[in-house]
Amino acid sequence: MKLVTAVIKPFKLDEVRAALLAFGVQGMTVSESSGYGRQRGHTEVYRGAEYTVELLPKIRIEILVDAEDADDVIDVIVRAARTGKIGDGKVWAVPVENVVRVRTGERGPEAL
Amino acid sequence: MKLVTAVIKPFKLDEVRAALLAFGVQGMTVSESSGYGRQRGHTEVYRGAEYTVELLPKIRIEILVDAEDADDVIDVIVRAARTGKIGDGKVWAVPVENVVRVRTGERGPEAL
Amino acid sequence: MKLVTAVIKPFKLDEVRAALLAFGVQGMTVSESSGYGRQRGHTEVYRGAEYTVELLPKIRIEILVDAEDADDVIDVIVRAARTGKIGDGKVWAVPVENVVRVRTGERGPEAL
Amino acid sequence: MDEVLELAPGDTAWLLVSASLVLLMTPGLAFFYGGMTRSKSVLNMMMMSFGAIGVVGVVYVLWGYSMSFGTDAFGEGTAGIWGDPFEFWALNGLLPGTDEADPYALSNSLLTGIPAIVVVGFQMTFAIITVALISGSIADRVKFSTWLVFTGAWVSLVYFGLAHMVWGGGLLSGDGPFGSMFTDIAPIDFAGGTVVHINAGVAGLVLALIIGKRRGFGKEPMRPHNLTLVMLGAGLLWFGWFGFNAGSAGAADGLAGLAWVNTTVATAAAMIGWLIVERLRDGHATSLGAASGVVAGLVAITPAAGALSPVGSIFLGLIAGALCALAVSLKFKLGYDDSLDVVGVHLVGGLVGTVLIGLFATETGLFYGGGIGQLVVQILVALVAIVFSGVLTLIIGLILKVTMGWRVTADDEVEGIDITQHGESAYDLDPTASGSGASGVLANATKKQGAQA
Amino acid sequence: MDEVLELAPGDTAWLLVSASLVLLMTPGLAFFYGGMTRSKSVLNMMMMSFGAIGVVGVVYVLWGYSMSFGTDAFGEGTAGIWGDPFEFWALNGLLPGTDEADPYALSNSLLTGIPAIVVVGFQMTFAIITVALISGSIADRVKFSTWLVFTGAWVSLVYFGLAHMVWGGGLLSGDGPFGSMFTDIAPIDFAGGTVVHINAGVAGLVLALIIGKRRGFGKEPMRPHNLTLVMLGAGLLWFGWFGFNAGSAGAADGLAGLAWVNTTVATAAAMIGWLIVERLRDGHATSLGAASGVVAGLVAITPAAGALSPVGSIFLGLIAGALCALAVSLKFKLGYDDSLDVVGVHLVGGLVGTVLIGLFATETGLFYGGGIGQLVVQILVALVAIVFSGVLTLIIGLILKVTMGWRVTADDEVEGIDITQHGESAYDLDPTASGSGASGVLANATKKQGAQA
Amino acid sequence: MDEVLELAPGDTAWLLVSASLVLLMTPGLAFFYGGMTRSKSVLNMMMMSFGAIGVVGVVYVLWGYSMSFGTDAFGEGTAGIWGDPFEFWALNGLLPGTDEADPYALSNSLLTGIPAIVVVGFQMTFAIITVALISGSIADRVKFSTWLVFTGAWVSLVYFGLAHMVWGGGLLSGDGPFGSMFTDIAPIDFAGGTVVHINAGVAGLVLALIIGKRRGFGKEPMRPHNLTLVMLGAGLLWFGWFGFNAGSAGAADGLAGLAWVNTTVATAAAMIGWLIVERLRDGHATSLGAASGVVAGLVAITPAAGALSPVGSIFLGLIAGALCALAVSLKFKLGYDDSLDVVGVHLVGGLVGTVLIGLFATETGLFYGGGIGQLVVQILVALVAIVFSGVLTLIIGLILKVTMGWRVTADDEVEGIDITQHGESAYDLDPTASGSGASGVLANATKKQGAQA
Ligand SMILES: Nc1ncnc2c1ncn2[C@@H]1O[C@H](COP(=O)(O)OP(=O)(O)O)[C@@H](O)[C@H]1O
Ligand SMILES: Nc1ncnc2c1ncn2[C@@H]1O[C@H](COP(=O)(O)OP(=O)(O)O)[C@@H](O)[C@H]1O
Ligand SMILES: Nc1ncnc2c1ncn2[C@@H]1O[C@H](COP(=O)(O)OP(=O)(O)O)[C@@H](O)[C@H]1O
Repeated sequence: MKLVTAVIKPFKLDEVRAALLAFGVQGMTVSESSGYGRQRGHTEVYRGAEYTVELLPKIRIEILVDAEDADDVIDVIVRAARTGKIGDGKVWAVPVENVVRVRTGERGPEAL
Repeated sequence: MKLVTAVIKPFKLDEVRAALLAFGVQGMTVSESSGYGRQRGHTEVYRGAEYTVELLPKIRIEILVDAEDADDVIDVIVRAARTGKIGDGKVWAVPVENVVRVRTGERGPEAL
Repeated sequence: MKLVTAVIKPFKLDEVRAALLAFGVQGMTVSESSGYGRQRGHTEVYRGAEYTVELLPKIRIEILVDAEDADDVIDVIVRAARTGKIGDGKVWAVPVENVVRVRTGERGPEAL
Repeated sequence: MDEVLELAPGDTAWLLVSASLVLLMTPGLAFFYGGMTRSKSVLNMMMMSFGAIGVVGVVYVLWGYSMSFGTDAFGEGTAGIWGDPFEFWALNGLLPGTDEADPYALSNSLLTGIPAIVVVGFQMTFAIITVALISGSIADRVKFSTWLVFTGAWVSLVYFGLAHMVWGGGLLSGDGPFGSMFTDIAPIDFAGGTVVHINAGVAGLVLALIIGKRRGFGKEPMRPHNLTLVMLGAGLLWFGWFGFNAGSAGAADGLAGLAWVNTTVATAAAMIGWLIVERLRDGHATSLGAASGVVAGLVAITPAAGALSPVGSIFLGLIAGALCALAVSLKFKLGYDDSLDVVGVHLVGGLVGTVLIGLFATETGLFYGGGIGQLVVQILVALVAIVFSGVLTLIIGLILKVTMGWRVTADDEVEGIDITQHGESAYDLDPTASGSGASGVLANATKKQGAQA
Repeated sequence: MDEVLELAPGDTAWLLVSASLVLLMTPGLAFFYGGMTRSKSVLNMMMMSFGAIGVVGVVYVLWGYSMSFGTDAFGEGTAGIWGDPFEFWALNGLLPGTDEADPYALSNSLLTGIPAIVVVGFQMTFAIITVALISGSIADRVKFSTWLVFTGAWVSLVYFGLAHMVWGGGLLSGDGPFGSMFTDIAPIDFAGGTVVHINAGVAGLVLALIIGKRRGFGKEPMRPHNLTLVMLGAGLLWFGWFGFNAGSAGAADGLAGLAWVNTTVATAAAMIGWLIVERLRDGHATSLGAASGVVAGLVAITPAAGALSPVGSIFLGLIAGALCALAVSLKFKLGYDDSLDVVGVHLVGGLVGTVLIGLFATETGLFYGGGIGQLVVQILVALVAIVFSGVLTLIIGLILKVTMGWRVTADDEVEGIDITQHGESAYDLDPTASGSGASGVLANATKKQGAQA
Repeated sequence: MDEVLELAPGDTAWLLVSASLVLLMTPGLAFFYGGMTRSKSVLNMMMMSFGAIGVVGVVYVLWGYSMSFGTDAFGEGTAGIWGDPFEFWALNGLLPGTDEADPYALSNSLLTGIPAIVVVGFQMTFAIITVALISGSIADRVKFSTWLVFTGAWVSLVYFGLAHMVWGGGLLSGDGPFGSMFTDIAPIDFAGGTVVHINAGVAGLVLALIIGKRRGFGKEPMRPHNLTLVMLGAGLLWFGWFGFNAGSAGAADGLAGLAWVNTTVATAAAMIGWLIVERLRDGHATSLGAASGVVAGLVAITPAAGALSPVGSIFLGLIAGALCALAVSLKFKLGYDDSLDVVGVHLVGGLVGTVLIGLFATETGLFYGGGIGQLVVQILVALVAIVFSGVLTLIIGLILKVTMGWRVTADDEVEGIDITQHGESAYDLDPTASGSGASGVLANATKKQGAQA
């Protein structure tokens, strides 16, 4: 089993989720985060004092998947999240042990 | 060493934390997130227009533990977080290298 | 490749980010979280009823790095984030497969 | 007929303003209460106040004024409890322009020189805020439909009754038995200590007991979700209270000025009193304490605003602020869930103000050489109000309990009454959320159009 | 000269208060609208209201009052459309202290006994709020500079025109052709149903059509980001509306009192009407519905506040609340993006109020035995207002479209108009954010100092 | 005795309203300031305003009015600095009902026909807001206890002194040396440009220098945490300012109307002025700029509201808005931390208004052919006020520094003054937080009950 994590642009969440459902992923966990990278932030001005906002809003998605599906899931995400502009984000996978579904105590692939 | 991650229902946080303390876990890191899965969202209506809120609030807990404790910790969480209703969440473990306590620079199990 | 995760005190974010840039890290993903550990929380009082706030605000940083840089990056973070007082936080590393840059589809070290 | 009825435009202007100010108090209360709830129930809390405006606004012009200020319902001359609902039904006889000789219906007006319809508006706002005050004790757990029905029933039977008794020439007025107990001493309730605050406080206590505690009360933290909203509410309440108290002078004159100044200094002193208790007891002077002290002071000075000197008002305020700060902890000790402290602030504050008039009134108070009479009368009147409000509220509350039922389901309460009762959530502050699906999907903007066709 | 001009201080006090209340309505509207937008555009929404105060405030004293209440611009005696902008240019002849025999310029005042300058202030606030109302239909997508230019042009050509026609002795006044159609029947617009609400509603519709939809309209959720702000706006609007309606009596008298009570009960009833529709159609009575019902009721009673009985006002309110609740869904059906329902609330509510006067007016209404005349006149006047406002707004809107352009870029709209147009974001509520870099870095506090040297 | 003292109900009504409006300004200021701080110090910011109401409210009726309007403390006839605190101690001689022949104490009233107690209330609100204004310069870092002591000391020595000098017949009044420098020219301060704004601005500057900068000033971002709150504050301030300025006419007459209109148009113009500077300098017209321009305009028109024409007021407003927009950057250049720009807005705005009267006053201004006299007098009066306020504030501030100390500890400031001084946090907006432990655990609801037994 793998944990695929994706950091994407916020307004792409809907498309990514739709693409994952279409692919057959049943669930995911989403959180707000901020990203720093090549993409430049914007400037705000309050009473003449300028602030540069360097951290840009991103959405972080975590998906537990069967090991063999990991590459496909990554591809699905990458395709759905791409705008082609700087700041589109990253996707990566980590090996996982011992997934459990809290409700039933099921383990492994059944837990997904 | 392992990193145990749990995604649970928000109102279960108190119980899970108490159970972990009782088990002997010294610390944890908690963040807000939203989950998508079998559990159905609710509907809101604003001036007659309906919105379906699909992402449901969840709490995400991360706990660094000794490798041999991982299974027990997972069990403790699963027991404390269970309501038996859909949406109770998932728990999983990931192998970890190199844990460091920032304050002292201690590494490995001493860092916990 | 590795994923280095650091949980630090919020007001240290600026210094940590500066140190990482100086070291050569190009990007990172940041999120808000709360920590529980040895550090004690504070008390709030509303109309005579006391509340103990046990979870303390922390910042969580994730950095994807080349495997050989992981130890150095950890050191950089630990040095920059240290105040010497309880609650400074933890840093750890996890092995990663398959990093992809969404914008280009580049994989591995090129994706960073 | 030979009586000269002349319009007093200055006084009328002041009453029009006062009515507007008192109406603003109810939204003010909605924010004061709303900020104190958890964020999952702020909308429901505000809706209880707005709903009260809706129901009472309509009821008042139909039978409310008449039940308050009409002739005794059970026969002329008896010191009755309710006025006749049909005497001024739908404001019959109070509207301007119906009688050419008296175009402003001044002959039917309660206040000299002020058109009757203006007085109706002013009085209506008092009925509205009184009902809304009660909602604080039963936050987060009550069906909105039951609340609306309660609103209509309670204002009709309890509020209009007490208003009639105190202000409409009934049982607790100067003409009633307590008014004639001592020579030259009449019960004093300048702007509604009994009718509004003791009344609402008792009703809040009774409902809290009937309806039971919020799930998690005394265990889970239920801290105010937005203290800026609480402060806003306190500010608007104070502002509106100038209409409440200084408007109750019924004219733009020195008495109104005295009530204005007393209201301000008593409230300032009560804020200080509350903060001192907090500082000594809890170690911190809090902003919730300041806002609460403000309201406690406003409540306590309400019955007394025209009868005290400014220095007397300072003492009254200090005492009221301190006592209310102590009283709000009683619910944890005694185990009833008066969620936002209607008892601790309005019942206790109202009692403090009503009773201390017996000591501080410059003309008849004990400390000013007036003897014990005023004090006795004030206590008796307060007791009658407590019993009247308590018994009737108990009956109404129990009938609603067995018929409609008061509480939402346990699951609905835990999930949050805003979403489950009103289908809404108060805040969606993350600027990136919209259009990201994080806050929802526009499911069905047009589905229900059949209904409009 | 031989006319006695005496100051009426009570009436003047009431008008001063009323002007202040109506001015408060525009910030109130900013919160009402601002809370309904997404959090990425609340500042822009509020700025449209504040900008309207800025532009109209200046314009009004220069030529606005004169164009509204001056002699017909195109010749004395014609039932004109605009007043002469130069007659009272810069309030010439209306200022106090210029004529010793008439120190308050009472002879030039529209209202007996009230200094002309007070009436100017009162009228100015109506012009301001009317322009601000329009902004709701074009939320989140319009260049601030274009909005400011529109504000100046529209208020000058459309608002001052309609004000002149209805209140300034022009086409739609009692002296105009509709005023003389039937004996003893003049068009009734007590406080601005046509001039303010129908006018703003039509302009909102036209602009929404010219400017086009928000990106994602009908697909993405665009739910209100802060309902406590919406409730605050509704509360302040109601409070301010007492100045609007009861102030329009022009004196502190029984008519003002009647308008006050009618305003309150119609609004209470409209809130109930809206909530009933919601409960039946959607299953939930919402707080946004309550706030919207309040505004719908206030709008509908505006033209009628002095002409109905309180019971008539209850019916008017119920109808208006229910109809507006149904009307706000039209935009999804018909596909125009009237973002915050200026059409559904102000145009529909204004029409309901204006037309139903023909049925409910106690002196001339059909239901009160007054025949069909009033109804016919009301409908005709409404139609003229619709056509006038529609055509002129279309012309102004199109000219701005081809010159300055209305819309911000697509990217700017998606990122959020607050940041891209105003360089700000509304909220930074995380207490740990400051100084952590999460919210930014102080880049350049002193960079621009050269500019100040 | 033979003087006829008749109550003027219309004027009294207007003063009662005005007093209420000015009182509302202080909560309004709490929101204006509170929204500009970081979210970890909004409660403390608001508490500084509320605390000022508490302390000054009590102090004013004891000795405040007397020190302001009593006979010169150091001998009759001298152009003194403070009034005698014991002359009207506890409002002795000003209360209604004490003298049968003059039931409203009209003979002791500052305003014809208005009960003395009403004038007391009106004046009290000015003292409150002035102290509260100062708090903006020392945000986020001051012990609440020291602030309360400062409040009492400063209002007594500095505010009452300057009020006496300008309005109480003292040094800076028409009877003082500056009043007799030129024939027919008296210093003009219609509603408090020197007493309120220059005074508070100077005090704010002195305290900012004594107390020192916030930790991180000039390095970390300290952006406003809630701009909707700032806009709310600006809206309420504007509304309340009608009482401040138009109420200062002391009657409901044409002068009040002129002050009302001038207040509105100057403020509208100042908003535009500020936004133009921002647009040119920073590229964006911001909502914080609009709110700040509003306040700058209100400040600048305060001393001038009765002396200018509306067109003159437009120019005054434009200039004030633009100059204040430039002035707020000075603190970064000069390195003092006037956190919320009390200097940039109130001192600069107050000076602009006070001095430009010398140019724009319609009767005596340079541009209206009145010669240089008024200008000279205005500048001199402003200088005296600056020196008086500066020196006394310095003394009080230094005494407090070495006794109680001003600042919270560095750790407390970094963690956040709300939690460390008041034991509270402002917001808990996550609906899932309550009962999840994320926001806390109810530790000890009942622990302290011994205290109440
Ligand atoms: N080394 C990294 N570790 C973790 N997250 C990263 C890293 N580099 C970039 N990110 C995340 O990816 C986002 C996009 O990166 P950026 O460099 O701006 O654009 P791009 O991925 O298109 O080259 C960043 O905002 C950040 O959230
Ligand atoms: N494949 C997955 N990867 C990551 N998180 C998941 C996944 N499936 C479910 N979750 C998380 O677990 C939560 C509960 O899942 P759900 O399917 O609703 O119920 P249950 O776990 O009881 O079957 C979801 O809200 C989501 O946060
Ligand atoms: N076992 C753990 N697993 C995950 N996070 C932890 C763990 N222990 C501590 N933390 C995180 O580290 C933070 C600091 O830990 P704490 O014990 O308070 O201080 P210190 O690290 O200085 O000993 C905590 O607030 C929490 O966020």
